[in-house]
Amino acid sequence: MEKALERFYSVFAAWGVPSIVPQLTVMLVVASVIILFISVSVMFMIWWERKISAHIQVRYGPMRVGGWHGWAQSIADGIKLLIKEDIIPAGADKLVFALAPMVVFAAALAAYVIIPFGPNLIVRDLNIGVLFYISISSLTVVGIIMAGWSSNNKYSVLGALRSAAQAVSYEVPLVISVLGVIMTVGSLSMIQIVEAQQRIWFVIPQFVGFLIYLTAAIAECNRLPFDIPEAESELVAGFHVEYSGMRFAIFFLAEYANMFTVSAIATTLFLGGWHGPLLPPWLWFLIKTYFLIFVMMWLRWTLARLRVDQLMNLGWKVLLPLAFLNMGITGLVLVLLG
Amino acid sequence: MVPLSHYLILSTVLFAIGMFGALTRRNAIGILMALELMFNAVNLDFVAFSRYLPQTMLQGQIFAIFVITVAAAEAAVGLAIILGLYRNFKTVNVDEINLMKW
Amino acid sequence: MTVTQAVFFLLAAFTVGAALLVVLATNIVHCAIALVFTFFGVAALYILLNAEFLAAVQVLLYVGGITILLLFAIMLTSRISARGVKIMNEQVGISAVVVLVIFALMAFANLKGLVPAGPPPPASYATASLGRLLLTTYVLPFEAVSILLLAAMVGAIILARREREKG
Amino acid sequence: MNTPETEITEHVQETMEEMYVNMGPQHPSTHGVLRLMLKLDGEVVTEVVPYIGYLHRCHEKIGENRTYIQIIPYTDRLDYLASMYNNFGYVLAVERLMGLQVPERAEYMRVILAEMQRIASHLIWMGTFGLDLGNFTIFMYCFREREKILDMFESVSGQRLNYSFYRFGGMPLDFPESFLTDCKAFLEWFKPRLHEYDAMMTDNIIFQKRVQGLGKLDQKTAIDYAISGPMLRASGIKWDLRRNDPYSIYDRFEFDIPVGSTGDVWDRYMVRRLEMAESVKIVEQAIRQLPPGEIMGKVPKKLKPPAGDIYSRVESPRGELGFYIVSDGSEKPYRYKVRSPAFVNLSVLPIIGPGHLVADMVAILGSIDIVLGEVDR
Repeated sequence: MEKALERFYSVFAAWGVPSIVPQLTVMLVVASVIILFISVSVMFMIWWERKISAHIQVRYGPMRVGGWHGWAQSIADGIKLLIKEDIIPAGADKLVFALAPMVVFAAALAAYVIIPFGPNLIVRDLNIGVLFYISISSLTVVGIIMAGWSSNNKYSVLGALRSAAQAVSYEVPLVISVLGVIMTVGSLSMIQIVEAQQRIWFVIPQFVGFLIYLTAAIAECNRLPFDIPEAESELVAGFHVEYSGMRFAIFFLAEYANMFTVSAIATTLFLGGWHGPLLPPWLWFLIKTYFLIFVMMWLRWTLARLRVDQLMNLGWKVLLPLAFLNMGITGLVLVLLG
Repeated sequence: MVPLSHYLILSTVLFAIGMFGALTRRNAIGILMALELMFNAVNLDFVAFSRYLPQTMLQGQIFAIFVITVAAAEAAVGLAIILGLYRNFKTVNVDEINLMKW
Repeated sequence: MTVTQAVFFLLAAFTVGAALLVVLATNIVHCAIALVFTFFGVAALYILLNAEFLAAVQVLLYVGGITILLLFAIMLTSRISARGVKIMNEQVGISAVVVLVIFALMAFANLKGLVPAGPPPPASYATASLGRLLLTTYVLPFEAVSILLLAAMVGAIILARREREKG
Repeated sequence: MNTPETEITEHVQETMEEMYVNMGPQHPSTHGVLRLMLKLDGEVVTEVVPYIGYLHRCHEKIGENRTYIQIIPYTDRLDYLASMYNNFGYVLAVERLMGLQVPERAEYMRVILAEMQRIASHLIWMGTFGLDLGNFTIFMYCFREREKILDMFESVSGQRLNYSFYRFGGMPLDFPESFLTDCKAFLEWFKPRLHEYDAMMTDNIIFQKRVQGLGKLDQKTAIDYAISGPMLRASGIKWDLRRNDPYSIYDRFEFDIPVGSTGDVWDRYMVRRLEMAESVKIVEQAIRQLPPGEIMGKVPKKLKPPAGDIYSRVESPRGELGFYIVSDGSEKPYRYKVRSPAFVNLSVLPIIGPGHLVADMVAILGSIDIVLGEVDR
């Protein structure tokens, strides 16, 4: 990979083109590939979620578009959203209103930089890998607050405030639950974390951490049972009440992209990343990730929504102490074992 | 390469902007934001020094971390004070909050 | 001009522009959003300076923590649709002069006085050594800062808590 | 004059610490076109004012201008989730006014249909209540069962929602042949489904934590506000008109009246959940005892009740559904008044609502089980 890139650059250098041109080209190509992957993956996930929810609820879900079990439904929906009229409410703050979905999507997109799909299939193996994801994901909240505030709607402001409170509270246990793994590996790099799991997946020694991570991750994604920011029956749709058409589609895209990201990170940290017998690594990675996504969908269609105060209690009084305990015990064991 | 002086000038510009904001803003939260800008300018200096001066090694970054921590504490307490002010005065404009006691 | 230089100037322009917006924008929420972009610009500069850990911390704490706190406070205190309010006080003129003087002084000091600007040493992987330094040489300030944080937390909670019995 | 509109304009400058939120008339969880003015302190509701009337259609005034039999289809539209019961209540009132006798078989048919209707109505309630709490799946489950009941009603009356099936002095049509077997099969199939709901709702810890202790309604307030139906029973008062003021043939059946203890949302949920099982019991007994024979009693061609008035009440799925009819001896009622349980029950919302979070408001409102068709009439 690296060598091929270098050869690619040297060809351009031989032609006398400034080095910025090939470098930018490579960046653009990589970014396009990621966006393409996100789009396809999200379309698949939406279709999948509709099928899963339908079968949980003794119905079929989409069956018509595309013939076989309505596989093209998401594409049709996407096209519909694309060609819808772009509505900006009269009382909205237009600039912020337009900017918000982009911020949310940018955060979702940036997180893909560190997802290791395979031994060489990673955009950039940053040495702060996990931390990068954690910090970039906090940008989502800013986007949500921007959306909620700029819509100039009380429901959306309430939704945005709830979302901010929720994200801030669940980020803390999320970070600390991950620490157990990082301490064991002694590195933040995603590649090194995966390579450390050749013999045993971290889900076994770090089971508590895994559970805490999963819970906090679902909360970070604003999905049921933690979908309080959007809570349809209370806040109508939370921060994106006023959004429609393309801008709504971007929020939707970002939400599902985030879902994929948290699952992929969980796979990397706890489920051994791309390790697995027989099948190619990238396939293993996708299988594990989509399994976690399935679990998230499963929970969503089974459980009721928590209340705001219960959510806070769970985050601060249950998950956080547990995460600290997990971290402490991990540290102790590491010291004792040398 | 970018010379160190570029970073220093950038940091100075940021600091000056922050200072101007802190001096002129009416909204207390705006002042707080301007203060954060100044903190950032200082941090940028620290990090730049730690990168360019081999003898300082990582001290610069460590100090930046401390500054960030203090900034977080400052923001939390500052905002709490602003909320308290707002509750008592129904405004967050500092030039209207000119009584020693209420 | 190398890529790094181009990136630096782009980021510098971005950061300064956003910072100007923070100070000059009329709507306080716009200021906060501009502040987010400033923080991001600074974080990107940190990456340019090989301080990746610090960049992540910057984004995590400033964007994920402080800005959100600020936005919270803004929503609690300012009217939802406050437009056309005077944002500057009467000291604009004096302030500008003072700031310009100080800026000139600092710029002069930076350029002439302090450092011989040499080329940077080769970058090294710093995060682990950063952690080691924090827990060995700098453990005392580290603990002091954590006590400061605790005190700040307690103070903030007490200050922000509403007096329920009032009424 | 402190109309809601002036209140809004007065407080539009409020900040987030205290603000007014209009919940409805277009809102996913107001179950129709109800508008709640919520005064919020952060997320805590400090004041609730329900505004009704968006669905008002002069039901009672129209009733004064129609003949007695013409009113029956209008009663369907009262509580459109329990049309059979509205028919039942109205028909019973007129029969009592005129002193008509109803044949045995027709009485049994009425009870079977009415209790099936109660199950269907509680099912909808349970589904939408689950929806209010964010559980979408239970909604689909409940509708699956309700669909079967509606199918059976369709086979009986030809209608799925607005049946207009009860007549003065009896029933217009006998059950179709397959109905009784269908009905038995349904009940057998339905009983295990109740445990399915338990697994999803009753035993779910999130659900329990969400609803326990919410919107407590003490006995005195409940009586003061003339609350009736499951809401009253949830507060611990064993009052069921089928027992306490038996009408039709309800005194012949054995069934329990589930009561709650604290009157919170959880109790209201449990009362309705248990009532479904009791209704199953009643229907089973009625099918077993169903006698052959006439289904229509002797009714004069021209319906002219003697001058006088009557207040007749039945226990609809939502509570005491009363019809007050004043007759001047003509073909049309002189005065026709509906005492709708949903309307009366809703009136207690400003008492039990405040002090809860917005999310809980939704749950409390859901637990009252209102149907706007009946609230606004």
